Amino acid sequence: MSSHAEGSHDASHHHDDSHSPAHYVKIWAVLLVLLGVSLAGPEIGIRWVTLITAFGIAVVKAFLVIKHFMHLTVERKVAQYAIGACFMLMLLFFFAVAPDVMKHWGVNWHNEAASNMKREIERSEHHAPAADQAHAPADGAGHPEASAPAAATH
Amino acid sequence: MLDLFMLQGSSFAGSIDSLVWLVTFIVGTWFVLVEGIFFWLLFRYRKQDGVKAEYFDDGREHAIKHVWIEWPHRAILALDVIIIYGAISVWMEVKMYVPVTDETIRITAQQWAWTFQHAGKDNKIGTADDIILIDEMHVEVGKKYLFELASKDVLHSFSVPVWRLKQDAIPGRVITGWFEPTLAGEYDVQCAEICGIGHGIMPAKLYVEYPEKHAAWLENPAPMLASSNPQ
Amino acid sequence: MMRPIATTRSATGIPTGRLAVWWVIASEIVIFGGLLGGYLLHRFGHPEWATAAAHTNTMAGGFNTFVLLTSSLSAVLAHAAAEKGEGPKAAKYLGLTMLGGLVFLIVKSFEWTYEISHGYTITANTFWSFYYTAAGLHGFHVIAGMVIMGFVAADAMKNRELQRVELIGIYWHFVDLVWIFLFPLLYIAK
Amino acid sequence: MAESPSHAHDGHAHAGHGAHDGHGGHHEESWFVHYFWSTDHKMIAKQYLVTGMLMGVIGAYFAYVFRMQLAFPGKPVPGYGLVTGADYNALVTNHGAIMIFWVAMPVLIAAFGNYLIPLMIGCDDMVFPRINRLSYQIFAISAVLVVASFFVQGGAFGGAWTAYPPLSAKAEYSLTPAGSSLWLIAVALEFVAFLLGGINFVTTAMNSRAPGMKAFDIPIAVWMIVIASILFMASVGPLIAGALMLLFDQMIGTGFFDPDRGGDPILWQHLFWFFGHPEVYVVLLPAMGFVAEIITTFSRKKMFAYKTVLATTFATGLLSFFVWAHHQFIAGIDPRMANVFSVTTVLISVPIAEMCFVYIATLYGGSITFSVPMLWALAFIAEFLLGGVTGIYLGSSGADIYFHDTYFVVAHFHYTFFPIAIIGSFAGMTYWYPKMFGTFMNEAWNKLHFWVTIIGFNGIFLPLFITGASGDHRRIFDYTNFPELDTPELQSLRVLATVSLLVMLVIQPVFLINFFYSMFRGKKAGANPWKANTLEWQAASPPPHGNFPTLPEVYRGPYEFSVPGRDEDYWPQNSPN
Repeated sequence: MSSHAEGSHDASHHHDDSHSPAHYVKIWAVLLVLLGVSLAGPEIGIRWVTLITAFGIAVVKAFLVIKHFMHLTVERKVAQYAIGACFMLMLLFFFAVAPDVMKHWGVNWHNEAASNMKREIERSEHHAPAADQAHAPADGAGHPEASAPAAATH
Repeated sequence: MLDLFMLQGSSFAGSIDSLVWLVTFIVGTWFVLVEGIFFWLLFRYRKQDGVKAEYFDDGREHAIKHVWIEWPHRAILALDVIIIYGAISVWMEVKMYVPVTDETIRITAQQWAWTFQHAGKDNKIGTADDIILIDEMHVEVGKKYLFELASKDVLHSFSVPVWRLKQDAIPGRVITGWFEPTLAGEYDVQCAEICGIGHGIMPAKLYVEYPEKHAAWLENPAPMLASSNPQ
Repeated sequence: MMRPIATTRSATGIPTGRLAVWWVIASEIVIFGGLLGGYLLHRFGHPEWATAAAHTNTMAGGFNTFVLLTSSLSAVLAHAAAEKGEGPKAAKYLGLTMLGGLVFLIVKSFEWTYEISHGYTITANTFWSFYYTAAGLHGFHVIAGMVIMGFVAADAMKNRELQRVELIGIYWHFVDLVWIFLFPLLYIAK
Repeated sequence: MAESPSHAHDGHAHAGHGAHDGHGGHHEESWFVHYFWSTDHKMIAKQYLVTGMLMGVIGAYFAYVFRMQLAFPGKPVPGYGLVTGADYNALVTNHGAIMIFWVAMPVLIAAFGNYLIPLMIGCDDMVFPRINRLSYQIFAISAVLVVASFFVQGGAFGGAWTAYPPLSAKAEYSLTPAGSSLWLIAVALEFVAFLLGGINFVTTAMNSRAPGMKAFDIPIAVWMIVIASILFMASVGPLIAGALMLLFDQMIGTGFFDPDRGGDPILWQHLFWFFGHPEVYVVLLPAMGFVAEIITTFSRKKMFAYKTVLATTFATGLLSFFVWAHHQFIAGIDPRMANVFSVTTVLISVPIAEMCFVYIATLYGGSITFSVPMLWALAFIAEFLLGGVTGIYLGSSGADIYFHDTYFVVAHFHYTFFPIAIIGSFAGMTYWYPKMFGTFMNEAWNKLHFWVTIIGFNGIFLPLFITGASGDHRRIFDYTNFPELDTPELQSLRVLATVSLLVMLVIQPVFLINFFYSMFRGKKAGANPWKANTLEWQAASPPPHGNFPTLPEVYRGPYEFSVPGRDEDYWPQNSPN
């Protein structure tokens, strides 16, 4: 059930090349490249590209850090199982709670407050002047919003 | 088992009680059986001078385990499946499958009172002739009702023990359910989810009337609570 | 303070300190998991929050990611130096890591002041509540990590308790990991 | 500003300030250091035990007050005065919270965990003594905070120990602005204390075993406490995040759980119960561990199917993460999810039932002496069976529609919590008392205390099963408002329950006096008064600092009783022949 690749099973870190400073700098460089890609991807604006670049690469970066920096993959099985189990529990929690919190209607119930909020905000967006709309570049240049922040209701 | 303690006032009360009987029967026999064996072992193997305790090597332990642990284990698993089947079928009948209903009632809970919006003579909710009463609900025996439950502030729970009906009211949500009263009379509505200091003092009155009396009530829906004469 | 013999034993083959840090990381995963899980559930439930999320400063987030990744590099270089027994060198790298944490916090403080002054406060709407709570809890963990790293670096300077350099390194990489997931969730999901 | 409930991190990488105070010997410790600033796991255990017992007295006092209000509604309660709706809610809320977080967990996990783990696995102390001391100090602060929440403006928090928002989130609904936040910070600090403590327990038990002690030579009590700590650490996280969100809702005005602002009260319920259900197994397992030690010692018999006990414990622990929403069947979750959780909840009865069968099978072929610890351990099994059995009613979703939030539920979880927290603790205290204090408690007074407590306990909760089935709802402070519940028969049952509580409370000072008196005047007890095999009985009573003159080696399992061909009917783990 270990959620990480089967690293070499030597708990003691003898000095093979995987521990030399040069190796770490190489991994760091790869991480920076991935960061660049994950920043560039969303600018294209295509939804699935953003998904792949931003979140997919985050998982790859996470794996690189876990394997090369934290050496979890070469750690004893019991530590890997503990970390993996806790991560699985969070997935369990997410998918078990999703039908109630993520969705706003189900068998014999309807989360009206959430649906009203969505309709209210979408309506307020159509009327708000199109000029300063969300897709203006996010940093710095956005001048103060004409209306109060999007959904401050009270 | 519940019918010993509480009247059965709605159509699905019977199926909930039969489920409770099923669980009582299965679980009761196991309880009596295990406690019996437990106390018998205590008596049989109490310390007697000159008698040493036994030592089970792996072979003997395995033999005992096979008979006294694995078989009960399988039996419990099988009985659990029966209980699960019973529980889910009752749950779907009461909470998931809503039959075609004759009338709708809108129930709103708030800190420390219930508001019931009856459909009125035109039998349609949301029209001018709706009858809105505080802490008082009038229904007709034998009619299927759809209720829409909502809360204005905190969590409450619409609970009618006689009907075996209980559903939490969540602020921001409208939760629907159904009931069909089968027993005329005056019953209690209780709040079953803590809702602040008035949680204990927000009962409501439930009048389940025969058709002609219900029709009479529809004519002049004066709140019954105001008048002192109980039905 | 005489250390108990218990600490020296290692029936699992993992030194006691590192085993404890793995358990700390496991309990932190469930804490951040709960918070980010709640956030994700609400983001999927409320696509309209994207307009609010549009006002987050992606460049600042990106730069902070670069800063944390670099500080992770210096943390692991500190660990490599500590393994070779070079305490002062490890302490220097730990100092660099702490500097990275400081830069991260400074960039974040500018970012937050800009956003708060523009009315996007924690009570503006629930997106901003999650934004400040998640980034705030992460920031708190960065500060806590830097404090402990200060002590470990002080010891490492005198070539003492060098195994702790690796331990605080693992914790720091975890804090970097949380940011690696926090960055796309808060800054890119627009 | 409110203390941030997140981690106090200075303990993380156990940053010592270097061994600056040199070779701090423990012989010339001042009185204050010995009792209040000690890093010895045995002294920290006693600190937890005494704090737990003190909070137990407070929790029992709350129970006395609100049970008197239920039996004699409207009449001022002697020793408290008139109980209003707000008072009642605050008393019930804090009775629940204190009994679980400040009595069951400290006594069962922290006190016995701290005392037994190093001794039973044959090492001199916990791996991180200073973090151990820090965890008690954070725990003591949380205990002070929860008691202080009664004396703040607006009174103590009254929204049930589950603290469901919006009632707990908004002061205008709960009317206890300061009480709610103080209560929440106290609970969050208690979690931090047990996270630090838990990490100490798990690391010590995993790494510091005596040489020769293989995994299956570890006594079941240690296994249980370690698995309980792991369950706690893996389940409390989301609730710590939830507590932070709720604290911001209360104090800053964010809208995490406010439906009008995009939040969702159901999210808190899931965060709470994801922790809530593993939590009840967190307190159950240590009690099961003590019972295992005691029934084997007093029936002079090997633990039946040691590996099965471990297997069922792991199965129960794992399954406990899949059952939490049975607390929310009718609380507004999607009915389809209720079916899933009903299946897992009914199935979790299988491993627990099997564990109880294995315990009972241990008695088969034994030579049982009914000493006081054995009486408590046997009472645990007998009472817990009824608690477990009545859980099936609540686990099957169909029946839970009626039973949810009635006194049937209250009676069910008292038939599980009382054996765990009270009977389990008394079993542990009377069994390890000779080891902790080097003297015996008075046997006769203890037997009187046992019988009166057990009879009193059954007298309280058997009637409550009936009132619950008759429709009595929870947390209602005056049933006269409900005609169906205001009947003489139900009221007489409530009075019977209250009288039984009074009987049970009256006998408790007998134990307390016996407990503190015997420390100084009790009959001296040797190192191994019960002739048991586990390592703590091979050390002196009470064990000196460092526990063993020379740390023991282990040659066999902990339950080699009545081995054929030996004259002695016990075989200590560390004796070579």
